[in-house]
Amino acid sequence: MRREVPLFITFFIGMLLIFSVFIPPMESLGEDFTVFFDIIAVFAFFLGGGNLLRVHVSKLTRQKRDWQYSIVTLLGFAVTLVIGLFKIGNPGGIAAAPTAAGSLFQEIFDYCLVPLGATMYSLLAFFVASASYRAFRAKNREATILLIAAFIILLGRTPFGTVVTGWIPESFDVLQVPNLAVWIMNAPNLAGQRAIMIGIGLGVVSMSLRVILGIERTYLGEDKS
Amino acid sequence: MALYKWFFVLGFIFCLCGMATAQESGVPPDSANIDTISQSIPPPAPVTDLQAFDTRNDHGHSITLKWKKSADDGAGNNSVIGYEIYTWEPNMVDSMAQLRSEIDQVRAAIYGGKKTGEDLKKKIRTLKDQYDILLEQLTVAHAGYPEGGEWRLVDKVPAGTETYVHLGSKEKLAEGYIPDYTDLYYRVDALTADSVVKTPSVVVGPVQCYGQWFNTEQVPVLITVILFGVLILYFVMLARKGKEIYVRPIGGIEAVDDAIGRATEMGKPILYVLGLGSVSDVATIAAFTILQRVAKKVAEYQTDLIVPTYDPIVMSVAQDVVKSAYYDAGRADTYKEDSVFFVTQSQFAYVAAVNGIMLRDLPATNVYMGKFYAESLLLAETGALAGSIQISGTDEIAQMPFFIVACDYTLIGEELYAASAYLGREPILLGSLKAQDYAKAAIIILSILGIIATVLGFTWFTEFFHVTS
Amino acid sequence: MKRTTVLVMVGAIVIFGISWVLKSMSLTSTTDHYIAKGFAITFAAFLTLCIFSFLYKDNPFYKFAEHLFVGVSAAFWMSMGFWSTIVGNLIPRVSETLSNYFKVPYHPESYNPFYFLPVFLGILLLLRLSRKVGWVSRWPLAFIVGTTAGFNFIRYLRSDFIEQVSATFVPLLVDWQGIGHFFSNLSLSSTGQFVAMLSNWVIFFGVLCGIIYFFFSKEHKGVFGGASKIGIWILMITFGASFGYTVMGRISLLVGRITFLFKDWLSLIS
Amino acid sequence: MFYPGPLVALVDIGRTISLVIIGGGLLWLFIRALKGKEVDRRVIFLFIFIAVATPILFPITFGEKATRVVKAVYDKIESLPAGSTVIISFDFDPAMAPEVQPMANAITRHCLVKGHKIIFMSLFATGQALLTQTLRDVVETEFPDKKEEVDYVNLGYKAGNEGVLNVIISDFKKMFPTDVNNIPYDSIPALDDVSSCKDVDLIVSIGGGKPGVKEWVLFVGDPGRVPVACGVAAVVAPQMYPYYPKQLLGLLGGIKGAAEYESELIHNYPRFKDVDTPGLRMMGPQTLAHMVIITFILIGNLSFFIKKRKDRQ
Repeated sequence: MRREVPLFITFFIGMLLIFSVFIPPMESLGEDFTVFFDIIAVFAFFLGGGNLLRVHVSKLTRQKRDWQYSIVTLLGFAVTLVIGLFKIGNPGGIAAAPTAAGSLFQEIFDYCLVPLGATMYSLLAFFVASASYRAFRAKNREATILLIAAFIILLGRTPFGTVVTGWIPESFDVLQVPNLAVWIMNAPNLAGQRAIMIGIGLGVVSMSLRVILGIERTYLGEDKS
Repeated sequence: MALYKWFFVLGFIFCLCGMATAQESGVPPDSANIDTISQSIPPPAPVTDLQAFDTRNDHGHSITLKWKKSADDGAGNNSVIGYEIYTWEPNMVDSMAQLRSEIDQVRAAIYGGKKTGEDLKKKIRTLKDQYDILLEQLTVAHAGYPEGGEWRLVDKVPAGTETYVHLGSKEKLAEGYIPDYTDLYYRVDALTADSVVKTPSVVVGPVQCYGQWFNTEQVPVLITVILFGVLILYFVMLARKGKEIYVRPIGGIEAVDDAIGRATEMGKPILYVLGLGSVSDVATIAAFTILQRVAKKVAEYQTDLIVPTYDPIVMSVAQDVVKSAYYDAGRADTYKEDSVFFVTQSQFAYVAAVNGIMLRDLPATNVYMGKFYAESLLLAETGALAGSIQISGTDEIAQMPFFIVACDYTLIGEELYAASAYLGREPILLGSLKAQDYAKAAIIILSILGIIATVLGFTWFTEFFHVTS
Repeated sequence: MKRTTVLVMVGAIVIFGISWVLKSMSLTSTTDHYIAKGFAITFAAFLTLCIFSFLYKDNPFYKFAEHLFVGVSAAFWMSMGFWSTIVGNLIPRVSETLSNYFKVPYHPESYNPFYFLPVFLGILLLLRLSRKVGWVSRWPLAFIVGTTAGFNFIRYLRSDFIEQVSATFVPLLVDWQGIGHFFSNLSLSSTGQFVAMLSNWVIFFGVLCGIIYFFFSKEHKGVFGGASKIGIWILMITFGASFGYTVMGRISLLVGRITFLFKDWLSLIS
Repeated sequence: MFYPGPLVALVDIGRTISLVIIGGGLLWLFIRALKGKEVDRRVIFLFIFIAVATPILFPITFGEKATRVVKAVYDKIESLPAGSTVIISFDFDPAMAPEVQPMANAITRHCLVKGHKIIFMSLFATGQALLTQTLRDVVETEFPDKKEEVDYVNLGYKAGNEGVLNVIISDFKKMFPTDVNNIPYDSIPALDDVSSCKDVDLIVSIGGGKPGVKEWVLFVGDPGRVPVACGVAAVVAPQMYPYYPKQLLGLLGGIKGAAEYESELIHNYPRFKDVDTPGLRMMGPQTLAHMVIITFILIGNLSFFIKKRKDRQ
């Protein structure tokens, strides 16, 4: 029972959706199902929130390393949740969008989440530089190809590329760095992208079929009890 | 005043130019420009061969019209600037529209929260009952053509158009509702720059719309679905019978075992990051299989495993997977429930936390498998800084370069999916891998045929692959 | 705690305070809530700097920002999910009373008893917290996976697969006007015939070799191995090019943050 | 193309000093590399910081010209007749915003000045707030005569990723029973002629993640035969090339794409001469930072080869 029912559900629903594409009266089925999916996902949020509380409360009570910081997490979580769920400090009251302009929730977003998220993201600028320094070395043939392609594209995105290769006559102008960069993007890059995409497309199709047919079932976990 | 008129004329011409490209009809001719344009335009030739039929491959409530354009459209007098589509409707649709707007008003009153003392819900019910009664009479009223009704404008289309799909709503309370199995009549008028000079076509009808049970446009997809399904089933059966199937070694996967051994020697934990995918992403499903393998080894070697997750559902699945792996290894007693935990469902907060774990717990090995976005390099560079061995795998093309550059081993796209079959070594999984390879061979052959067809100019071959939906 | 740590902490608090006061003073003319606004901007700048400090090394400021981020973002998404999906999409379809309570438009005709199904499945999912009946939480899981497997199956087959294959049918001869014309006009001009043809040849054979690299059930030897080798080179060019192209975006993000610090916080630039 | 910018810059002391620091520092590292020494990553971080911060404090700008892929989007919007409906979908979060919001703003300006009706929406929960920003900073400030619900409508965010698209391709109202101001779908004049995505003349998806451009193409553009254009973060642009020009009519890639669009817009519509052009502004730091990274790659390889030769000896 414990294994068969989920496998049957997957099979049934999967098949239903595949057939709905070919049968016009069932077209809207897919739409409804995706809304269902989101509603279930919201329930899962609460599962996640519960786990977050558990992890940090246990860190706090057992005084594990860095337990002080768990207070910050718990406080931030509680305050934001209360403000968000009860729309506290929202000028429009309950009818307004939760992120209405001027609401406390939006302020939290603007002055706490945005700076944190955007700064975390912007660290990439530094990491891209350190990664190119560390890893773009002509160690072997593959690495050299990678390095050369990256180098040409980088040069092509600066006026420097034009300055260095601007003297190349028009009949050879594909060798000018900006043109070469565009050519690499449009020809070999396109080929590589497409090969990967076809492979992934095929892999997804085959994996989906395996899932529907119940061949791939790790995601259900094994039942040992 | 003169300037004002010119403004209109120019605007009108502008609109006409626009109509050639726009799907929507342009602005209707304004009364202001009637006297400015010469009224001496002769009536254009009507459209011919007007046909109306049910729109194929849909759920009904739609009629397709086809005609041959007027002789004065793009030729002859060249006076036709567009066409107007008319349908005949019984007069009772007015009362229906009236009822609809009343229903909307009452509804607005309900949301407005105004207390009128009236039972608004009851009122809506009464109105809707009235509406339903009218709806039932609609088919009969349509059959009464041409008595008790009039022609109504449906839409305008630019010159040169020869087809139109009158797409109705299937919601009976919606404005553009077209009833199925009801006699409908259509007419197409050829328009000129002068809004009074136009020529109607002959009336076409009666025609009925209805839904179909099978969408024939999807036949190529269906054929592919069946072919692919048969291919997979065939190889799975073959594999079940015990036929040996070769799978080429995949570098990243072979490295996993070594990396776990290294972690054990160093007495450091292993970090397994499942990425930002949800449980429905194929990459995540593949990542679970690899997680199962890693967890089993970890249980055997008695190393620590850390699995921070981004999605709560992924968290619960990962917990099950890890737990069952410990059971399999016979180490159920050493399974720690805290090893798989939820961090947060926000991309960069998740990264911030995982980066913290990397620098504080100093795992010997970081494994990144699943869906990754911008965080790929943030994680991989921090991991490199912490001196960990890093193995990654994703099907996000944009992130592959970063993993390739910053990690020791990377599974590229399909390799990640294949890894689960490779690891499991179960004949049925390997069988589906073989089927995939055959599909790839088919693509290569098709592409070569396609190229030859393109060179020889056989367009039907390439057209076949343009699937509409 | 070490003495330097304490000193740094105190220093940070003092600077924070000074910044708050100065910022509030500079805002007096623009807004009524200048004290709150001053605090908000200073706090945002403080968090920005906390995260940047990670570049030097892991430190208490980063830990603070990280933990705050985790807590706040988790709650933020939970609230958004509740308002947008539960209140926005579910309630108007199942309950008029609740719709009126939350002031969302309720359409009687959109009432759909099927929408109790996801609620039921959602509750089953929460049951995994129980040891006894936790196993039923796999039903919603099976539902989700089945739904998307069905979706993905068709979509990928159609768009990523069939469309991409048909896109590979490129003409290998572009503007072909005979072999003599081809050689007499041979040039490396980026808009010329040769380059256009070269692109198509590279695309066609690149895709073929790339696909061959992804063959799993055949040993990569001989001609097949050669093609697979070319395939991996093509992939390397792709990765190199993508990497190089991306650098630009990453820099932009840093520009955004530094602009925030210089403009909104320090008012160094206008 | 160089504008006299950098030359005039020499006059500016601050800029000169910064450029000297960068140049001198790189030279020093170069000499160290000749001796086969590696550079600490913090030094690299410092250089990137200076290279980016300097042009922000002391602006350096370079001229931009629209490339073909960007021009295609511009021309499409330019050629649509006034009154056409355009969807602009804000499929990005604050983290991506610096890169792609300038595109959203420029395209919004262009659509409004052409008299198109705009349907704003978002597939990212956090996109809604950014959408509000654009409405406030661009639409309400620069186009006070444009009325909400009449000339444009803000449908806001709906959860559901590609599921949302799956629904709105055939029925907008089902997914968006109201706009963000809780006005019922049928009472919004801007949406009179729009019942599904198929009624729209152009879809512009601005974003870089998932759900985003790819989903718009696969779930709406292809099946509905609606033209789709996009503005994406540089990181996803290479992935979008396979869709261009068949499934995507044009694309703006990264901040360079935004800068190109802005310069095209300013060039043709003088009224936008004084509006903020973050795209063009950001190209200065871009160029410097690229130079720094290129130099670091050279230094890295140099020290790598010298070390290898030493090892061999």
